[in-house]
Amino acid sequence: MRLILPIVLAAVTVVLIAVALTSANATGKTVGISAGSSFLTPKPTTPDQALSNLLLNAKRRNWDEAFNSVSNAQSPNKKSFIQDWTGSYGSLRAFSALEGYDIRPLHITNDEAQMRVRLHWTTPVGPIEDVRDFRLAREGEIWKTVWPKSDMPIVPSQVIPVTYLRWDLVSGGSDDEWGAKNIDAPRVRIVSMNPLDFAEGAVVLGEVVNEDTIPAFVNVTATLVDGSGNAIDEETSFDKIDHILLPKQVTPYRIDFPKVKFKDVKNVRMNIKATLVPASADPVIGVMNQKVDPDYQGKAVLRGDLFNESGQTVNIPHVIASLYDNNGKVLWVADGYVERALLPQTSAPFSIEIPKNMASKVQNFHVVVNQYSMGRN
Amino acid sequence: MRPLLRYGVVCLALSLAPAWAQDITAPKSAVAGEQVTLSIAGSGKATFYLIGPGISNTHEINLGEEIKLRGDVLRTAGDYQVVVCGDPCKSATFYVMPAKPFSISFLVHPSRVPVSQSDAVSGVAFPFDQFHNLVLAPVPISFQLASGKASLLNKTETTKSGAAWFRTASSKSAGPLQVTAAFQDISAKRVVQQVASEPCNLRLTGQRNATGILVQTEPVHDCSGNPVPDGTIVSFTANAGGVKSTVDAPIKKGIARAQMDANGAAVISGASGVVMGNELHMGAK
Amino acid sequence: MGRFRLNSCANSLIALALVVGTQSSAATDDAIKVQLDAAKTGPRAVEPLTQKSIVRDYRGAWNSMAAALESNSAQPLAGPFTGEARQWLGQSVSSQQKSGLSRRYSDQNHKVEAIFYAPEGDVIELHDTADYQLQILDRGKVIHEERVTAHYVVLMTPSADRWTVRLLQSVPQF
Amino acid sequence: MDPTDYVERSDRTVVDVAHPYARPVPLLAIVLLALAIHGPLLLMQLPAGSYDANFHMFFASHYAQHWFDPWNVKWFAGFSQTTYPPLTHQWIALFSYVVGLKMAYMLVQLIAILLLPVGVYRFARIWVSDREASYAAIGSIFLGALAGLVYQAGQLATVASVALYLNALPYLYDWMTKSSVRSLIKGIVLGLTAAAAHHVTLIFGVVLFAGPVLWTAIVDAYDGRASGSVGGVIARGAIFAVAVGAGVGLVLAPYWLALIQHPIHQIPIPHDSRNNFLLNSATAINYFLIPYGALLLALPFIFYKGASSRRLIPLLMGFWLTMIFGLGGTTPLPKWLLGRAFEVLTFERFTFWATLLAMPLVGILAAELIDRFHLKAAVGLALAAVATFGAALYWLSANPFKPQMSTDIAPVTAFLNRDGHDAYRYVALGFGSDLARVSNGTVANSVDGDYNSARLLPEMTNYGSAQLTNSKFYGSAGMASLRAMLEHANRYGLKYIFVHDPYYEPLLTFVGWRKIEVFDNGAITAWSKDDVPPAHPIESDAKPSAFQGLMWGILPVGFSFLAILLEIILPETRRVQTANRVPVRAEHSVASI
Repeated sequence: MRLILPIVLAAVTVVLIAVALTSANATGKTVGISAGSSFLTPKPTTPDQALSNLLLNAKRRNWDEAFNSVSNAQSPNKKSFIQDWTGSYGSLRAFSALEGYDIRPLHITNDEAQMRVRLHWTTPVGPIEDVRDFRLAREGEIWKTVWPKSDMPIVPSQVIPVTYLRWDLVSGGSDDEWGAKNIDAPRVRIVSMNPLDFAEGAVVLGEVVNEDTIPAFVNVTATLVDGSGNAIDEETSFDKIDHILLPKQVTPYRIDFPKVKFKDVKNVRMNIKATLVPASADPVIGVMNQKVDPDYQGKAVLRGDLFNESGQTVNIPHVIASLYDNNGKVLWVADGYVERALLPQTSAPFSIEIPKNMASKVQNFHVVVNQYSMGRN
Repeated sequence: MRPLLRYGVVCLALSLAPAWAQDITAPKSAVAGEQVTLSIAGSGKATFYLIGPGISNTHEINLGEEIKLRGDVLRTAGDYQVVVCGDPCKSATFYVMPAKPFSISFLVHPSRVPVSQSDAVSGVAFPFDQFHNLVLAPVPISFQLASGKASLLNKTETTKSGAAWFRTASSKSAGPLQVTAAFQDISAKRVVQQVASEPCNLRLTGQRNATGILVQTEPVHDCSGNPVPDGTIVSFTANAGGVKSTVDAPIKKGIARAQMDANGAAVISGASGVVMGNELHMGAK
Repeated sequence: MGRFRLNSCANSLIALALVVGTQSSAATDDAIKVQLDAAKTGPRAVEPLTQKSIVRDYRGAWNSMAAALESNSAQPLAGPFTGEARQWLGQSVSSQQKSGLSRRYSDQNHKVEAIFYAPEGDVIELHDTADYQLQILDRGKVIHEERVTAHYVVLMTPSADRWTVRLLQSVPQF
Repeated sequence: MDPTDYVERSDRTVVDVAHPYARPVPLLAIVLLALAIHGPLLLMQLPAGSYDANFHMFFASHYAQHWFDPWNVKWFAGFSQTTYPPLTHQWIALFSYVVGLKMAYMLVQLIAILLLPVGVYRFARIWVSDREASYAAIGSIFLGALAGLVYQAGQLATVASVALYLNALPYLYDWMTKSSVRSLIKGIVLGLTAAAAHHVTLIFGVVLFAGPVLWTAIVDAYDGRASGSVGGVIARGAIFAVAVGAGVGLVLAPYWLALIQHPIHQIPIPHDSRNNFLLNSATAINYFLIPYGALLLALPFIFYKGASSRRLIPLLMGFWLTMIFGLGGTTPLPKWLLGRAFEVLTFERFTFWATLLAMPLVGILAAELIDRFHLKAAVGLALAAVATFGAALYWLSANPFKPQMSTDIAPVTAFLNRDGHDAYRYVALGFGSDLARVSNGTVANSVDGDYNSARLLPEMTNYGSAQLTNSKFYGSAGMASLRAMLEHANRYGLKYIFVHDPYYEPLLTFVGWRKIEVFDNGAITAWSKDDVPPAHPIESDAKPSAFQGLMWGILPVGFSFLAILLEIILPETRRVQTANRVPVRAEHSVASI
């Protein structure tokens, strides 16, 4: 007993550990900083394993180990390799963390492999999926990933003259005399509203214009009312709107009501709230080369390039588009965040997916660009 | 049971109250901020209560003596209840009326108004005394509106139940509109910004440069000739071979300009609000 | 956070008791009857939805005032009152706290007439003929009770989510 | 009859040992040692920066102000504090009237720490001699797991509860083996007091701590070392269990009612203690290496010695099972045995319990080493203990999971407390455990909170993330939860958001919040949304009745007073110490003489 029991317990422990290691999802979810390294890294004897090792190390930000699994380690320097993963200039990628990935082989030979990876990023503005193709090459017994050269734009030094235009707001104290604060809220108007059922819920979408001569901070709220006059749900335009509207500017808006169908709705109560805010007329971002194209999966996407006409870096651009039918009615409002920062006088591509059932009806579109610039919002 | 008993006792006391109430002599009404003298008949000690808007006092008093209520405890207009509890309690009520007008609360709308709009500007005035009580007695309020040196309105309205109001049109030229409500030497001033209406006759010009086409408007005015405020968005659209490029550019110093990325032949248009500008046909580079 | 003191606990217990007491004795929102007549209002007509809001919020204001003056707590005044009304009611509460007095309003009926509604809808003037039972209490003991018919001039202004009472001034008559 | 006597008869011999280490270390000296080690650290308020300390102080603060009303509106738009046993919080609340909230926390933590070696000593004596038990008690003061729980995790209730529980179990043993009614009463009251401090400890303690005690009592009865039969022992164990079960049902009735009404259906929240430690070095260090420390060197001895005696096998099995649980997802056993509860529990406490269960065996090891190597062994053991404790303290600042540096929350609370800002609800992002400090400093209410089990708002329970303030650490789930809450800001009167991590700024910008103020040179920013109406109370069926509030305010703390009273009026009968007769292991005694 003196020896048997310890041996049995030790053996059972080892077996249990082995079972845990061989079971699915062994890595589990990590909370907080994805730190530390694995005690057991499998040897990259297959393209799949090699890419998995690279992605796991990238996920855990073990840059040394990740860079070691790159084939052409001389070609990209380590700094640009890391920058590819971590982003730069306060872009959305710089705020993101790799949360997961799905690897799919496209083409594998004895010495080369082409893999397609769906990267799942967590970002401050919600989860983002990024599809990326990787090339791997065999080096002796192991496989390594061939890392492409970075295509980050290089901005030459230059001076860009700017005529600043901004509105400041002076608000008096809370004990001001009644009537002394006679500044009205900006005058804004909902120019169109289109309720429709979509996927797993109801959607209200349209456009809003600022009819005033000062900037407005706008939020659109919609309340769905049933036949008895009771509110079924109330939602806001949230991030499907450009909240700061300069005079005469138009923005699309979309309000989603998950798990509601319009057959249960008698009435939609719209409420637009506009407030005075300090605002700037810069930066001006042009939306160039807009066209609808199919993507690699055959889905229709609205593509184009954002061009930063100003002299300041836009860290996170957000593209919102109204899609119109041939009568000029807003069919859908789609949006997407651009992962790369928009440096002064440079372009960055964007693409927004158009729902399958609407792609054929879209005749025209209106794209607006919302933006987050560090320290200026 | 106890509340019922208490209610009975109070009712009994109240039924006796009128006889005692006559022992408290109070003015029927007083003026806010002014002293009031009460006299309470009887002898011996009693507890004196004063309950009114913003005040709730209790004192030990000698019955038969006059009680002077300082003006600073009677600043708020309204009804004041005096209760004197010897054995039993007696009560009386008096009103404090607002003093003479001291200030005017003046609400003017809107704060920004397009030029040449009828019934676009309105205002309401409420006269208050120095203790912020609404003066309900009729007060003639003089409303004056002036845009630059031109007077738009000068009329007097007498308050009804404490309120007087006006409504009028905006002038034809942009700029500040001074709005004043006055009574004797008291006045309240507000400013309404009169702004240009919709842009009128938007004209575009463009020229090719190294990176594409630089397009800009001529100075943008409304139909009365007022310059449209800076910051107003002009949307430029370039169509080149089925590919569209757009730039929302703000007017700066009267002109909006944008750099369009188009190498081939392009048709460029511009719009601000509901107003469309001319089309520019630019040849290929 | 600083240290807690025994008296703060005692105060909180007393406050709790008062609130419980208030809840049991003060008139509930629905028990206050408010009738609004907006037939002769000018220069702007009172919209039906606004009429509903005015009735709801004026009733709420009286309920809060009654609660504040009975429990001697300024907290209920925070939402429904603003400006001068809030100020003198706050003074009333603190004054009552010092003197140990309190007021109890019950069985309230309000006949309200909208007299003036500003062209831009940013202020409404009401004349309220209020009828209620008033008790004045000294440290919980009723020292005076009467049925009161009072006249109030009221100014209400819209705020973020409701109409708030800016002026509540009693007058001998309209 | 003293339990150690049985051991003497079975595999020990009594020898007359003259060397100075042969005597048990007096309990008072052990308690003073614990005071000397942990007292200064607590006076320095070292645990104030731990994960849960502010949470405990927040609960205590509510009891200090609303003793009989467990409904707290400051978090989650209203939640019931009956979802967490109140004893430690109520004691903090009581002490806070005298020494302030933070020092009250330190004081209650100190009491728990001082009770722990006493409990380990008494618990160990079920199996080992007084001397070995005294070494076990000393060892418990230096446990890396204890340091981790106290100074890093701030698990006050776990420490307090297990300390009380260890003190209660010897009474259970005495009751089962000697039919002592006095022990029955004291055991029940102490058991209920332990339950009032922490429910999870009680539930798992039944299997992991009480199980070995029951098994040992049965072995003793079977071997004729206990009065009565095996059936009698089992019957008495059952009586104790029924009494404690009924008592816990009563004392924590509002807790059970809350749990029945709202079972924990929320999406599981990831926790690193559930991971496979072999796949992440940082997790392995944090949850295995540091908590065990030098104890890992003793593992072979623990297994060997534990298996060497029929009386020690229950203890060994208890230790092994608890250790396996402490390994989280490194083995599948916890998940198999716990099912869905695996996703709700955190497992660092099991490692702590495992180290406590190992202490009696470590006590034997220490005694044997000292008997053989005298001063060298004593020095070596002391160094190992100090190194274990020191490494745990070093890990406080070296580990990648360390709580953030304390934030200056004064401008935030000042903002909330002025100009009617408290009429709205708020969220503080990137504040970590300082969220509770913000809540303590203001009368304003939040939709967030730092206690997962009390969350009922669907925006928080549907996504598999914990606090909104830590949203980013929960990845997409956390950000989805935050987005859902921001989408319904108007519903909850959520107008103000304080940001202590620029990570959240892009989201706030895009969804319609505006930066309105900057505090602490930009370290914290305040954001607002203009169209949010003032907050109104959110109706909840989780609000406990006034009667439940009364029970909650009286029974848990009442039983702790009763336990103190019983220790005073029914003191433990002193066992007769025989001078110069110290039990040591037979086989080693030859070598040590």
